[in-house]
Amino acid sequence: MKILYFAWLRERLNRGEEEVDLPADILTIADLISWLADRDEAAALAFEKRALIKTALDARLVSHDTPLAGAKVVALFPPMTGG
Amino acid sequence: MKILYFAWLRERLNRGEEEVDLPADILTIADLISWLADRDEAAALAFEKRALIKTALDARLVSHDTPLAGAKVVALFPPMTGG
Amino acid sequence: MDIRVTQAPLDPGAEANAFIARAAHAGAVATFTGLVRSMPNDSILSLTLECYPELAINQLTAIAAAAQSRFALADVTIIHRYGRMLPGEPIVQVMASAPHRQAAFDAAQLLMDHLKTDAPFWKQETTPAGTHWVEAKSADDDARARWQ
Amino acid sequence: MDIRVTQAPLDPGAEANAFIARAAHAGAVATFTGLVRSMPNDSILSLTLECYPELAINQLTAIAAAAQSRFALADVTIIHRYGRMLPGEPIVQVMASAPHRQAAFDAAQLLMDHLKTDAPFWKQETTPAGTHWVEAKSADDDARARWQ
Repeated sequence: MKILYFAWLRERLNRGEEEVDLPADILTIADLISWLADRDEAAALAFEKRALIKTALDARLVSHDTPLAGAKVVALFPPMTGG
Repeated sequence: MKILYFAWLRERLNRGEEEVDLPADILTIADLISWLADRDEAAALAFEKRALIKTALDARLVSHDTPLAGAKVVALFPPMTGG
Repeated sequence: MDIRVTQAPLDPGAEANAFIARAAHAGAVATFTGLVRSMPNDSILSLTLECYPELAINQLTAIAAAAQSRFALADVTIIHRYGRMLPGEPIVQVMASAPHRQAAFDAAQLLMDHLKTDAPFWKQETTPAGTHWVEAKSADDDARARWQ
Repeated sequence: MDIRVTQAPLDPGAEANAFIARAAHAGAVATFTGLVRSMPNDSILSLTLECYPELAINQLTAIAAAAQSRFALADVTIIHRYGRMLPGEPIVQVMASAPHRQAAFDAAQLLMDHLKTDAPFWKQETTPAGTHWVEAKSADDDARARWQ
């Protein structure tokens, strides 16, 4: 599965995207964020206030409890500031 | 004193402007409208619903009770429909 | 501030770019363009606007000054045409710039609501059924009243 | 409907004229143009917008479709740039046309209120003091909430 990061989340993790092989028990986006946060200190810090993190599956905005099954691209990013 | 007429008021009176010599007892715009309405049948009809008529003195919008003293141009016209 | 009452054609995009070039650093620009309408169920062949130009300039200047101080605008422009126009031609354009979008939007709406009832223009429509003066709408008085 | 997410420069006037030519017979066109701001007391040297283009197109299309059906718009356009921009450059332009001015104004405001919070762009400002990410404003959430 491909993960995209944007804005200060991308900067704090020092990467814009990565490919990951997920363990079988990672079922939702919330599970994925917890799993990412457990990998290293930078990630733990980046995902500290995880309620702030917005999420999309295959370029559709979704909530943290959305199942990952079947999705190819997950995007994680801070609140949007366009316009 | 010069009087300007616009839109359907101009059409009903069949003139866009005229010069008038006012009797000494015509003090306000309301007096002027009554005096004009008394001159002929077309004017009587044109000024029938006189509360509808908007008025300006020297290119400033004013109410019917405004004194004419010192003014050079009176304009009489229907409700505006610009924009 | 730029207030124009004119029989010349109006180029909405050229006016927008000139306004934006002057007001650019303010951040937010709201524009309204009113065109001669012609819908399939309400066909208009032409529209003729009569105008009292001296009073129109005075009234539009007062409306623009009120909007500028009320909404702390960086700049404001009103261009209002008169004479004969065909469907699709622009009649009026108002533009307001401000540091924040709500002020720019509110100003553009106030300008339009006021000039509908307070600026000395009179519309005469020519339709397949003939030519008639457009009646003043009480909805326009209501729209103006909400700013008081 | 015309939805564009682009790194190319944006010509507000040319876009307005193209939109007006298509939507002319509807009568009322409201436009909002957002520019890179730089005020004397809040100096910005440059603004860089990061974007997730696939999601931006999906979100802006959904916002435009919601506005079109809610306000019975004749037409709607959203153009949003990303990349690096200098003060005075346009970032975003929305345009809405309708038979009546209130619908056009309301639609342009709804589009702006929604895209501030729902479209995947992230602003990074460079000021004399350095470069920082612009924080999301609760005022923008409030502006969006009034349409629900």
